[in-house]
Amino acid sequence: MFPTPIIQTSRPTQWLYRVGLPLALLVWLLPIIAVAFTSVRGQGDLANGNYWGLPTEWRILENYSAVFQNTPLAHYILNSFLVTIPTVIGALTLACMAGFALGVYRFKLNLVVFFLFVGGNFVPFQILMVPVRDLSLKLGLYDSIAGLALFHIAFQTGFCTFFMRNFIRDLPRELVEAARVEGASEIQIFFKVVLPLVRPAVAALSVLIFTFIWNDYFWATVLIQGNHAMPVTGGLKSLNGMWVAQWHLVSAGSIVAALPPVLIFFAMQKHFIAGLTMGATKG
Amino acid sequence: MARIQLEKVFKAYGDNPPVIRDVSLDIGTNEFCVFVGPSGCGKSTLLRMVAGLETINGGTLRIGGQPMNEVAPAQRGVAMVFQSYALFPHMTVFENMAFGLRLSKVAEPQIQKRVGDAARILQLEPFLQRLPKALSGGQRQRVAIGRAIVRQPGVFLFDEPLSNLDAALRVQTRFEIAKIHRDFGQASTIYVTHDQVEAMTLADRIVLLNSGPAVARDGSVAQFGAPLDLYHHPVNQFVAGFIGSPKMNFFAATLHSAGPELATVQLPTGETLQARVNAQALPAGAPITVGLRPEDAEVGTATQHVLRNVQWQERLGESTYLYLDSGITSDPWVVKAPGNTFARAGERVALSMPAQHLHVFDAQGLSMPRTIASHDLSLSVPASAMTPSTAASA
Amino acid sequence: MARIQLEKVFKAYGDNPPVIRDVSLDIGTNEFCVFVGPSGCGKSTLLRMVAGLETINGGTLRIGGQPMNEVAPAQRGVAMVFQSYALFPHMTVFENMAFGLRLSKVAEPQIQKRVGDAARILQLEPFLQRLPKALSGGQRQRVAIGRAIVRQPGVFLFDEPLSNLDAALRVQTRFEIAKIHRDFGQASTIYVTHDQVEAMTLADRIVLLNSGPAVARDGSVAQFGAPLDLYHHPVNQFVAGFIGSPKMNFFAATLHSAGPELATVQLPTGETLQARVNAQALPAGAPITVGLRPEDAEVGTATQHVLRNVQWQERLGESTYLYLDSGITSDPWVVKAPGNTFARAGERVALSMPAQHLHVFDAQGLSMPRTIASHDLSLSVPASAMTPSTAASA
Amino acid sequence: GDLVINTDASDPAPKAAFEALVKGFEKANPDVKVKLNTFDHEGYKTSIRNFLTAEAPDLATWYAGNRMAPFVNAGLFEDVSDVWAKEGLNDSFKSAAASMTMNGKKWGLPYTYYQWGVYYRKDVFAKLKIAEPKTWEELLKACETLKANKVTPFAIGTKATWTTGGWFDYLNMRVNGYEFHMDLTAGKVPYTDKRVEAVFDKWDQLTKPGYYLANHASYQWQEALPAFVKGEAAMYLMGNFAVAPMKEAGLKEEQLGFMQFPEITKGLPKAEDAPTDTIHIPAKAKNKVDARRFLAYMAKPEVQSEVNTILGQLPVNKNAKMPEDTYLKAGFTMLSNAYALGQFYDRDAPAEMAKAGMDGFQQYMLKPGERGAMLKRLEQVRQRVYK
Amino acid sequence: MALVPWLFLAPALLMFGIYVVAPIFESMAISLYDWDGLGTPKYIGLGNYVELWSDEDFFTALRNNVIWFFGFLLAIPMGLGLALLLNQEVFGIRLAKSLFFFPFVISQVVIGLVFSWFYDPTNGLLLHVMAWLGMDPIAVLSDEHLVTYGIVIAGLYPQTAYCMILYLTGLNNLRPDLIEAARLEGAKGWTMLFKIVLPQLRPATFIAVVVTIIGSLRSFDMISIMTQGGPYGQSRVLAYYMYEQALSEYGYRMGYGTAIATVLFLLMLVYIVFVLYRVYRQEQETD
Ligand SMILES: Nc1ncnc2c1ncn2[C@@H]1O[C@H](COP(=O)(O)OP(=O)(O)OP(=O)(O)O)[C@@H](O)[C@H]1O
Ligand SMILES: Nc1ncnc2c1ncn2[C@@H]1O[C@H](COP(=O)(O)OP(=O)(O)OP(=O)(O)O)[C@@H](O)[C@H]1O
Ligand SMILES: [Mg+2]
Ligand SMILES: [Mg+2]
Repeated sequence: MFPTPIIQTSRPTQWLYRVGLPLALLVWLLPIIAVAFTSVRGQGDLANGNYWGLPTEWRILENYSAVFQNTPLAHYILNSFLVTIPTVIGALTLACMAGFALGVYRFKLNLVVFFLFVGGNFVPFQILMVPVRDLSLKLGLYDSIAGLALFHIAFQTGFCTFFMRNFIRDLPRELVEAARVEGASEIQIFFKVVLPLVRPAVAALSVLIFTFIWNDYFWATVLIQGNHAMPVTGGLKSLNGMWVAQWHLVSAGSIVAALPPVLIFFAMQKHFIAGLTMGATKG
Repeated sequence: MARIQLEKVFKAYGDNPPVIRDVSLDIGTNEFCVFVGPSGCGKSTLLRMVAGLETINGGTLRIGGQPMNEVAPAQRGVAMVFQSYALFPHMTVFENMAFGLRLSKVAEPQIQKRVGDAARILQLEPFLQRLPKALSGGQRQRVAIGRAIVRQPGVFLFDEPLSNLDAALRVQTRFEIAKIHRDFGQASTIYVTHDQVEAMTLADRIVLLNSGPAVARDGSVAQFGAPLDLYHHPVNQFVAGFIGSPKMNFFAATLHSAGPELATVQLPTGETLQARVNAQALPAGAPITVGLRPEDAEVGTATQHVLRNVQWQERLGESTYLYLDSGITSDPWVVKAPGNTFARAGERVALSMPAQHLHVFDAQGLSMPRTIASHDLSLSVPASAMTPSTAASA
Repeated sequence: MARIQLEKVFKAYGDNPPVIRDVSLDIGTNEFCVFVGPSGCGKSTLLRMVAGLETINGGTLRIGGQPMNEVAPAQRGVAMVFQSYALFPHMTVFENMAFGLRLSKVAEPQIQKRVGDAARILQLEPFLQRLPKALSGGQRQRVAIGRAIVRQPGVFLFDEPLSNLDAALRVQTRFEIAKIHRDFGQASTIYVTHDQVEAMTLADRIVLLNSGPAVARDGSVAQFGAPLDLYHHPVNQFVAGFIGSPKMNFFAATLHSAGPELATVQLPTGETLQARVNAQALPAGAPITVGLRPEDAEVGTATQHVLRNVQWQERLGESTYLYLDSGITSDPWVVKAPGNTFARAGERVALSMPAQHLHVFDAQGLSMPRTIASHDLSLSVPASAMTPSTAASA
Repeated sequence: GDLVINTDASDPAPKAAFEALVKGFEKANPDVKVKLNTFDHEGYKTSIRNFLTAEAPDLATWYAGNRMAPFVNAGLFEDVSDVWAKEGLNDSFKSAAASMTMNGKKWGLPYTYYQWGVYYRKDVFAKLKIAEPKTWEELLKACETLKANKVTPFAIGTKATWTTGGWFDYLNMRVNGYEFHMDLTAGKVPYTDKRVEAVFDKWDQLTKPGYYLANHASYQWQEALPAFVKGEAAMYLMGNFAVAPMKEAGLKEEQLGFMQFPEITKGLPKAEDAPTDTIHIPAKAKNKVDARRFLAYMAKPEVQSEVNTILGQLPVNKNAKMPEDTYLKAGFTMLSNAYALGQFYDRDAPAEMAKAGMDGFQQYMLKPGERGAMLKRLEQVRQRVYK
Repeated sequence: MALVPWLFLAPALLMFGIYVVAPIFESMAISLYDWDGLGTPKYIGLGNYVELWSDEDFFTALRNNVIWFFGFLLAIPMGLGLALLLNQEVFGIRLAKSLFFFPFVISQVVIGLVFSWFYDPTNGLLLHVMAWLGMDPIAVLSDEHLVTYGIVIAGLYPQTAYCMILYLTGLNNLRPDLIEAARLEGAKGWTMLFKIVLPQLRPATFIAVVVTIIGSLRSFDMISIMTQGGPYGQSRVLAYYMYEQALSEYGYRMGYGTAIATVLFLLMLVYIVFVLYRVYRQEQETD
């Protein structure tokens, strides 16, 4: 394999690697480690400019409970879940159906429709901003969780369809044909044959979309105004305005906001990476 | 109820030249029909048209007498076994086999029974609760067959069902398929393969398909007949070359004279040979191609023979292949000699080319009729061997 | 300069049981050595150890007399052709063939010449500027061979180079490889295959590898010898069964009596047969296994024979396989009869089992030495065939 | 009936103020039920555009000056001149009347404002023997002394650029006077005018010697506070809202002083920045009757006092009670004597101009040398915006 | 039967049509109007585009987009480098890989906060490092020349992680026979990397380029968090500028904003067409 496995190299190289790797990791993660440390610092550290050393006092409970008690952070997080989970479900449902149609059937406009989804997936979403905002206003969905989720569903459908279609297309065609010969209707083929087989793709996508949506900031800014529906990214930004120079609170808030996708990433790492690469390397 | 009739069936993908042209076949109830032909000739296409997985662009398909062109696959009463097995990977063996029955709302006890029976026949009982991925290739193949059997269809369709198996398993499964066909009295079978041995050993009748320009000229069917018919009486040079392994040796010659039973041909090297064919349709001096199967040639002077140099030999133990300089083109003549034969490169040997084994083709590749009766070519086990006798001693 | 010597070579992946154990081979300059064996027996591993792609865990490898265990692959003077061809997909045919030369800084005109020569030999000249994906399987294979040739290595290594080709192309390329080996006077070749025909036809000597528990017991090498040696004088039942197709028929028997030239064996069915083997090492009454190749049996009463029922037949035209009820186990005896043989299932036939064709194995599977001279088994082309004669007339 | 009020009172003090207001109003008018919608302070600026056109409440908070112009022009606010007349507000709300008048009509009710001015470190001044500067020269002198003692004269954070607007407002109002400032923000004078240049000539005297906190563009105004609190910077031109965090950070009243921005052009009457928060009846409101009652209630002197006490800001009704707080008191006095009140640059100038202007001021503060190019650009913007 | 695929497609097409496809055209239409989002839009033809042509801020944003574009592409070689470093089988490597990937999972808002703090001129780590190196500290985020680079670096952090994962998967799928064949031919080190490995990583590179370029053109979050376009608009990119013009506190020029978006879209369209063309070719090959 490439590069040469480290086990096959000389002793000093091996040692260099073994020592260098954790060091590199440390440097790489320094920003994140710093946030983690700062989130447990006391005011004293901050006043003394101790931003980068070890905390002199560990105020884990104080800082984190301060974050939850004095701000609507918990509410923001709830909003994020309320936006993210329906989006994942909605986008995947639509994408499974569309991917099935595009992956299994040969019809004239197949490629055109497919390209519509692929192309749409790549547009700079700023161009959608004004019309989508107007549309949400007209539908009475502006500044509501439903409005944000609906948009995310629609937009993510592009990517998910692209992904699902490629995945379904790679399933052996014979499976569908065999089911057809066995007497399955098209709906039955969808539910009994294709859906069970795309479970890995669904898993991969849901993890991926979860992080995408959870981390979305732009649309939260465009479609949400009030605290009542603001997801955590936008919320963090407004808290940042409130906590000027209170880095320990900003950090604690950031950590809390980052936690769900990070946990999901670690729990579902395999799926996550599969999602990133499977859909992608097909491009 | 499961006779399959094709009438002038036609198929072209999009604007491409037709893949299938002018195919008319009548496959009887309980007949085992094998489609062979070079890769890409349309075997799978034709089979899939019968299954209903591919639309028919022209002509009529009847199954059991009913026109089927527009009928959905599930309603045709056919079951199909795919080259890739196409087992549903998320269902157990049992569920795979019961899938079609459940869809057609067969009662559960009935399903249990039918699947159980099939599993017994196919020795799949220990695996019923496993997923396909926990099975070996051969077992998967049997599940695929089982899924076809349980629906008790009128027609079995197989698309190269053995090509993913290794040699030993292939032989064994071939056997099983033949047995199943024999056991299911009513069903007809269509079986696609590109392996001649399978075709020869399984088929009641073989359909050999043309490919390339020959399709436009002669239609898709090159020859439709019993296996040994194709072996002994190929209608043209393509069939002669396709059936038999190693391939028949072909060489250019001219027709010297032709009688009703015997024709005399002259090789470019000057030698003349006699062939038991009726070539009276051709004028003397016509350019022809002569064919001789490697296994029909013999080293020695037993019959009419020519002398040739050995280029190379391959000794397999069981037999030895000699590659002789034909003296005509750079392609050597291949001769299958007994295993104990040994020849050095450059040695000159006599090659016996019996008249009754020579094939003659005209310039268009059409066969001249051979003037030997079929029974000359196909003999029963010698009578002597059938006299009862006790264990022999040396 | 390119003799390959292996001494007690050993290999185990991680903590698994050894894959290769106790392999000592001496492959001479210009020798063509073929590794065969069942899948997973370690053929590729052994080859890759020679190439330097796999570390050697024990023993010594010498190429051209130099110890090579620690030498980098590129320095061993070996060239390898992979089963997958391993052509660089982003380089043209020319670039593929020139790659190694460029890396070793051969002068450009020299590269042009060497690649040009190889391309001419392999008929690749029209394709030099194409990418591999625009070539057929056979052409790709030739490019892979070309890439090996241009470096003028002392050792050619082939790992199942033909297994991705179709039957016809396989035969043709096999030919080419043999020719290349003959043309490259100095180089030795190691060739891995699981196809016996390739092994038998190409090899100067064959290494048949053991797999499974036999490796631990006997080492990796089951037998190392000339192809017909393995065919006629297999050292054990594994070799006997592995070489030859269809497989040798085996059946249990007991030793009745043993002389220096001849042994008498008794079948469970009561019949006794004589075999030209020296089984004096075994006591009378010892359980043995008798082997008979399908092509060595004959229908008829020509020699010692037994009577058996026909279960089934397969008619290939060229020959007919009869499946006979052995009366001993449920495995049928396979007999290869001439193509014009015809037998109905259930018919009773006499099966002639010539004493000089019977193999006898002891309970451990070891062969009893056959008491026939090699030349009995390997005859030159009959002298009569060699007398000059002009073209025959019927 | 029901009365819906949308406010941007998401911060604790305003929120409490509105809750008290509603409670008082409901008590006084038992027939009315008030629904209070509180929006995020920042988000409200966009939300109001939406709800005014779509589903309007009966009352909505906003800002005076040019900020309300788009809504007035789009016909989204109700003319409440009648309330002003009926409640005699033209008198009691006189100081803010101008900023609520467009096309000769009143479009809403101002309910609170606060003063801007220079907060300074009494203790630092005392230590360095600096007296509270009354004139530009004294100010420059003070700066010089401070600088010489390694104290930055002015704290400022311009990461959010609006803080620069305060400086421009004051310099302009002190150099050229209130009328000129209003003409400029109304787009009547080019930015390339000599008088504008004159403002920057004065400003140069602060920027060029480095009298502002270094790296001010990296800080929000709050982030600049620590320098002031630690005494590393001695003055801070800010709105009164800065007092609370300053006190929170530990500054005592004896350390923290407040002064009016010094005089520059001699004899020029002093105008001050005093941003006013307002409340309006949307044109599409459903319950305008009760909304008017609410306005009337809100305008009462005692209500004004109560609310502004909670807010920590100044009541607009001049009959309201004087606040207790030292700084508010100072502010109240200052504003009462002010020649006129500005709303603040970004409320007096239209949004687009304000944005460009404040960006430009920030650029100028970072790169005083680029002021010519900057002003030229502002002039281009002005020509576009006011056409 | 011919209807079946359309029935399955209908919901997705409907949603996608309403929320993605139609808005693109709507945006283009709005860009021909002068509209503050309140009153009635006024048709001004190409007026907005003409204005763009003489708008310095627009060109600043465009220039910054170019910086983003090229700067962001650095994520690709850096990701490749990391991937090569990590493509080993030693104890704990799986954990190391996921930790290296970490930044990608975290919201850009958080990364933006961390980096603005990293650059903080009173106490940022950068300050300390520069002081330690004996250099004058720089306030990166308030320096008009450095600010965009500063944000790009913050953006590179997660993007590099992303490219790294793409390459790691690519490396995983290298054909070992090609590597071995090349090794037999005498290739190693850089030769192996450039002549054998990189060509095989082309699909990974392609997708890395796609996501990186799209990411660079969409860049919004970081700017919004770290500088809000400042100082004095010097770190704006088209995406941010359009937001500022159309929806921010001082904005509400819908027509002008959509005109910027349209320009951005047209730039991206070149790229989308290129991607689609490649997908199209691939489809032709696999069919
Ligand atoms: N969906 C399709 N669209 C266009 N051409 C097709 C399609 N399917 C098959 N073909 C073409 O039709 C011809 C016949 O294909 P078919 O699969 O029937 O061949 P085959 O005889 O089964 O070959 P093989 O032995 O390789 O399986 C081929 O030339 C193939 O390229
Ligand atoms: N990298 C490896 N790690 C562990 N086991 C291995 C590895 N490579 C091969 N093996 C095992 O070593 C044995 C020999 O493998 P090898 O590929 O040499 O077999 P082979 O004879 O070439 O088989 P085939 O005919 O299928 O190619 C197999 O059992 C295989 O599972
Ligand atoms: Mg086929
Ligand atoms: Mg192998």
